[in-house]
Amino acid sequence: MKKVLTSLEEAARLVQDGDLVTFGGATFHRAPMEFVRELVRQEKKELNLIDREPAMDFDLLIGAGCVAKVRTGMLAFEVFGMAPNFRKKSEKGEIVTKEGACQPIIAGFRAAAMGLPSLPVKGMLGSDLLTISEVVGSQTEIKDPFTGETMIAVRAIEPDIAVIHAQKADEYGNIRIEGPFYEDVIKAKAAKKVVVTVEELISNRDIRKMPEATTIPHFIVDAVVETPKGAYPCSCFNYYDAAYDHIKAYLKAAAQDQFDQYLDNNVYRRAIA
Amino acid sequence: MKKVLTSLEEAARLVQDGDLVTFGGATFHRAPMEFVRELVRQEKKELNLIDREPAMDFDLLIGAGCVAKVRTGMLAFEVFGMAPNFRKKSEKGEIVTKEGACQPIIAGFRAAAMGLPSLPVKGMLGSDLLTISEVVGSQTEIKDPFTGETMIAVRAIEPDIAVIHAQKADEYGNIRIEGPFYEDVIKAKAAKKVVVTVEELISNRDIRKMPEATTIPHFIVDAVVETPKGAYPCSCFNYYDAAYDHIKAYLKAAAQDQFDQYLDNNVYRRAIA
Amino acid sequence: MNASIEKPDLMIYAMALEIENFNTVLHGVSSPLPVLAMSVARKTHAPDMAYISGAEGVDPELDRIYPSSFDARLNRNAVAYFGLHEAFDLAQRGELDVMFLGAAQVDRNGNTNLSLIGDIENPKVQLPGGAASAFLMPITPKVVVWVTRHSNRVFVEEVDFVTGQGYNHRSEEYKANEIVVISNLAVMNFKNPQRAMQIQHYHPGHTIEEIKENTGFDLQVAPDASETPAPTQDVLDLIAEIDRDGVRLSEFH
Amino acid sequence: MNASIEKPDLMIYAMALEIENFNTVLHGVSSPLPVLAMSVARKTHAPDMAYISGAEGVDPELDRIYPSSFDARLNRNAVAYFGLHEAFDLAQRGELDVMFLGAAQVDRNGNTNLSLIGDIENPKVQLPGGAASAFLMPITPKVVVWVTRHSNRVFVEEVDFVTGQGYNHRSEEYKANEIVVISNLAVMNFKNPQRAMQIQHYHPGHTIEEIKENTGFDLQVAPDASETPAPTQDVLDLIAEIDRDGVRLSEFH
Repeated sequence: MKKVLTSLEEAARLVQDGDLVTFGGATFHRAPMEFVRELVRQEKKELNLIDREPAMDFDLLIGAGCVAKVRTGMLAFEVFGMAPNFRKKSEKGEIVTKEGACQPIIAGFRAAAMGLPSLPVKGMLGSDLLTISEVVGSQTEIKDPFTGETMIAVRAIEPDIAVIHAQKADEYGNIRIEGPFYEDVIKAKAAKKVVVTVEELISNRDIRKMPEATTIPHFIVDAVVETPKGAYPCSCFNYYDAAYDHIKAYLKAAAQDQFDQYLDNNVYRRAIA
Repeated sequence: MKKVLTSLEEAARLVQDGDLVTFGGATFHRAPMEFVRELVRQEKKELNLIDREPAMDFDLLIGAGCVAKVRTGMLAFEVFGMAPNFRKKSEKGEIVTKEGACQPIIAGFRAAAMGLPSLPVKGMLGSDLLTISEVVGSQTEIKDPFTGETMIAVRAIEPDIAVIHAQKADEYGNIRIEGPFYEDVIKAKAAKKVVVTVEELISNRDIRKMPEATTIPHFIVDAVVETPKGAYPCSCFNYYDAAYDHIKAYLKAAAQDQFDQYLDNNVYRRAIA
Repeated sequence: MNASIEKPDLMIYAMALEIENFNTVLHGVSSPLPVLAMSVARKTHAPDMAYISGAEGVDPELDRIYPSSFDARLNRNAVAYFGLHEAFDLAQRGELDVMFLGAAQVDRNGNTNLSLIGDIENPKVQLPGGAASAFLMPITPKVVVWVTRHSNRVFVEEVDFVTGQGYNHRSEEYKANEIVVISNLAVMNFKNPQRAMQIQHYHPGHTIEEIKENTGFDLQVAPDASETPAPTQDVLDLIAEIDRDGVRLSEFH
Repeated sequence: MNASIEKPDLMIYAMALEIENFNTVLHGVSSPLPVLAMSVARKTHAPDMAYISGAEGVDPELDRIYPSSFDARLNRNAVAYFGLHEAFDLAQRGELDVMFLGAAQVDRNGNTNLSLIGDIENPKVQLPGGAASAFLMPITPKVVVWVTRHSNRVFVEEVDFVTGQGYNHRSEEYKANEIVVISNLAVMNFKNPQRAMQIQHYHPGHTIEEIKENTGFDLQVAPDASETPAPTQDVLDLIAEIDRDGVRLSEFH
């Protein structure tokens, strides 16, 4: 096994401007927020973001001007309402966003994870979203070769990089996710590069005591970064809950045109003159 | 949650003559052998057996005259050699067996588990096995609608019943498999009916203490049977190893035309006059 | 009739009644009302239902809800984890009986819009996205659409964008699947030959006329239309206990 | 040359040498020789390889082998479990570097037969089945085929049935992938313009003539053909320790 332990700064350099990027977690849970903040600090540009149901991770990058395109099933802040930067910039036409369905994204990740160019799904027919996807070239109608049934072929989605925040890992990249996995294992298998930030490092000896607890094996992981509180203000199961007050403060800042201040205080951590 | 606890005899009655049947486990490990013996005692007929790499479970049913058709990736007794009853009856033409590849069987189970009529796979092209499968109608060449790449579409395999031997379950059918899963979870999702024999019953309270350890949730399980030593002479991880001596004795009996005696002693458990 | 019952609780109870015992039911993101409805159903008429949380827990011993419907605390003492991709496989197998979906617009044929208001090329309002709607609407035996602000801006003649497929945008095979729309004023379905939205139940304190006035198309009325069944005090207490923070009110502001 | 070395150990070492460091390697069923070869490689020149066991353990601390290559004890202290369907996904992604496969027949073009001897409609001999061969042979960067009984009944002009695809039965794209055949007499590959099987190494104590005599077709000889490298005493001790029961001999009886 090869050691893959590195620094947050080094790991974030694996992300190139224009890359197709996906993150682990869902809405306010186990998103790799500290890594996202590092992407902002490194001033990444023209990122192409894709995920099933992201929230603040995507909106923060959009607000910081790192994003050119977004594809999600839904991008919102749960009961707190709309994603402010996403809504603003997409309505101004500053970012491209068209499709909006979960299953084609999940199936696209699964196709890539399985090494297939596409995967059939049901549903979708009759929705204007399918029409858009057919134009974009991410979905197309097919007939099953055996039953003749109309299916929707979903094109494989192979991110340039998947970044996942997990609870534990060893220095070789054997990853333990505790609680819900979301599509994190599928994303890790689908992506060209995989970076995992973790709450704590554990020994390879400890990993070997519970192989059934290893969610992602070392040979598909490119970098591991020890990043305590790495999901904050999102939750990390068994470590901390979502900081809903911080999330509300984020929304308030965005609503009151104080987003730059939010970035200064929470991302750049610059002292304000 | 609905209670699904029942007896071995009742559970085996869920298998109808002529059913398409698959078993959990692989070769000499976690095959539901006591359930298999009950199928012999209930004198099932014309069973259509399918699995990736079975061994004694299939050969025993074949030897007892319960089987009309067999489809496997490989059916042998590992380093002990050929599966005696399988070889004898297939060479005599008493059972139909043609195809022999693991991936199309795994992919067929996966298609059914995903609710898809078929699933594409790579490889296979150029093998005489593909030619046979095209005649049988289980595989066919397709072009990927996006890349034009030649793929093999594998027809979904939806067994009438999947029978799995696991370590633990509660009375509602929440199943814990310990150690390797093989395709057991996929088979459970793919099959119309699912029977699980287990080494021991545990309380729902204990299941709830470790949800991450539940491999198959109750709502896809139709029957649970407490069956200690239910895999014998196959292994059951954390409970017992494979009884290789028993397996060798089975082969000896088959080789010396004493298979009926083996059935009397080990299946019917009749005293011999 | 009991006009004092909070609209959310009346809606939650009506949503709960759409779940039958032994059903397999899933909720999605941003779904306090579905979470509460599923919790009520389990504790009342559907004890054997399979409860699949959007937070991925199966049959959790839910004790309270949070601003996020994916909060891992919603999985408290679950019997298993079941990922969304697994739940979607179940749906493709036809084994997901009931799904709850939201909507910014709904039209007479049951089409829903969660994508955008105005024109696709430059939308007036960019909505959050369709989530599971385009996938699950047609293939799920029963989809319950909930709307917390019944007005003729939400209930429109024709949606600006078809996210979820109504009866006029689905194949014959899927026309058999049921759509139920539950708003803060009424319970509506499409159980008529034209598959046009009709009032099945009007909430206590509201008249059919009032409901029709607040609907942007000619809303039908079922011959056997009746008042929406009111929840018992036990149900109201259960909802109040699980949602002690009043998360369910957020959609009504 | 060291004629005293047991054939299995010489084969195991030759098989181990086909694994490069950082390779991801899988073994299948009934595979004592591959299991031992992978174990030797990890302890010698390929410490960073990813070892995926047919028993589903990743990088186990293997201390001994058993009559079954799926015996769960082979997963001792593994770092993870990785199912065969996951390993097959990896292969479809082109990320499974090396696979070991058996064969009852092999021909000059590298086709293998594990299905049947004689006629498909009524086979003279029903073989156990192709397992992963038809799937992995063409798409895997390197397939190592092992044969424990080098004779002209096994090495035939043309196989009775093409289970695993040789160079004349695969698409251009897959012709780049490598086949290596390791028998109890020699190490053979297809590194020539005709993609015809050739001797790369002859085992100590065996001549090229003897090997050609025991081959059912005109076996080529690589210009740089040389004697098969002999394992060191450390390697021999390691094999003897892991296979204290002599399971590896079973294929040679």
